[in-house]
Amino acid sequence: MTVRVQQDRFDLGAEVQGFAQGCNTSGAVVNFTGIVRNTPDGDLDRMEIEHYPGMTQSALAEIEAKAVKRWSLKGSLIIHRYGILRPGDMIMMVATAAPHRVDAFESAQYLMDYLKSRAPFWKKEFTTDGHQWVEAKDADEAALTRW
Amino acid sequence: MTVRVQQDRFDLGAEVQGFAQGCNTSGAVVNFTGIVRNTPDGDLDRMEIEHYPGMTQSALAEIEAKAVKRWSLKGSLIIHRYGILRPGDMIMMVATAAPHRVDAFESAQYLMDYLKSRAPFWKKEFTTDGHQWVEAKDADEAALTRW
Amino acid sequence: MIDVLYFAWVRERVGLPREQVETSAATVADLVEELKARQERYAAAFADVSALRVAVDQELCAFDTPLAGVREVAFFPPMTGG
Amino acid sequence: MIDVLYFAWVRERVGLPREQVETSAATVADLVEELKARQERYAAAFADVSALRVAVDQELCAFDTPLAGVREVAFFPPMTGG
Repeated sequence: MTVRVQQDRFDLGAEVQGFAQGCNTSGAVVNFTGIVRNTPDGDLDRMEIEHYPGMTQSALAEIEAKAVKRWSLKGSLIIHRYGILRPGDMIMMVATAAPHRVDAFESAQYLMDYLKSRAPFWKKEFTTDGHQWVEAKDADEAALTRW
Repeated sequence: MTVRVQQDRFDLGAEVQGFAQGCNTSGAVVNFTGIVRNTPDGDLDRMEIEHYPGMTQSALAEIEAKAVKRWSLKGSLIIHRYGILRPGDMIMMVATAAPHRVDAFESAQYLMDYLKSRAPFWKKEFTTDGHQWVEAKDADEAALTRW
Repeated sequence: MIDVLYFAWVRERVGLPREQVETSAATVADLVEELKARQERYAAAFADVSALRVAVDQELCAFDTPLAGVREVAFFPPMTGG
Repeated sequence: MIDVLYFAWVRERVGLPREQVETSAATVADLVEELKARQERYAAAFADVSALRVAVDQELCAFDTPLAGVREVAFFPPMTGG
């Protein structure tokens, strides 16, 4: 049950390996990694991620605690970055461990759905032409209704 | 689009890191890792995984190709071990990469559901008391009906 | 005195990330009306409240949340984490 | 001549992993009947065909699959990968 909010890069391989080893009585480990995608035109210079320092950690911990309880997880990990990121950079990751695969998959999807719409992060894209805030998608809000 | 069937251990961290870096225009990367779980009594000595060498690679490649097509994946990876494994050892992993998270999650679940029931592997558990073949679960067969 | 925080384009429109506000507003919605009456930049930031979210003492809340005893209110657009 | 392969407990009951079988069976089901008639260990392995799966030339198939032109038939319990 770990939450980390940080500006620095994280080492995905080391994190996933360490998480899986620490949960190796669980049978099923799922990991999701979010990566800065370029625009369709390929003109993205950078993404700036702003967050709400006083709230971010506790909001993520609350989301995580709900998932841990609902799926009786053996382990969970959330890492989310803020600051300036370039195309191809990893933004965040979640990992979940459970005895069975369905629980590991569902809980990871739950974490992602809530992170998308309930964690206080905002993304601004800077292209060669200008900049704009990434808008929340109706589909992301709608995704919460299944839980 | 890679399938590897092997007796040797694999380096989960290096595989996931390499996969995500290779697919870093994709936005969303999902990884599932299966680990040898001990019995409820904690008396599992080892698991022996038998497979059908002539068929395994092609069966996995076929499952993967269907997932790649159905979800327009930007990348996919299946690694599955056979031979003698101990509790805590990693059995297999899948990874998928897509522009959006729903596709990465769904395709990884699809791969796992098909691997469970359509890839020619058989597991035998050796406990301090004896040994027995792991039986296929009705739930695993039923999981295929959703696709 | 309440700490009022702004994030993302709300921050950009208001022109600052946080300020202390002396208010007797009963609810968040009342506070919004007070702010809108202050200056054009607030009116611009709060023109469409349905496009905004609010956190009261770092918990997401509705706009009719009472402000009695509250230390911190934050306004921002829908979040885009993950 | 067809290569017949056995896996998992089918292999254990038959007592060998593979063998060449001279047969004129028209279908997989006919081949199963021929094998069962041979010896008790085959009868034990094939006692409940509903508990078995079959691959013909390395593709999963039904038991009524014709054997004309087939090189390899494999019998095994439901798979447990992943």
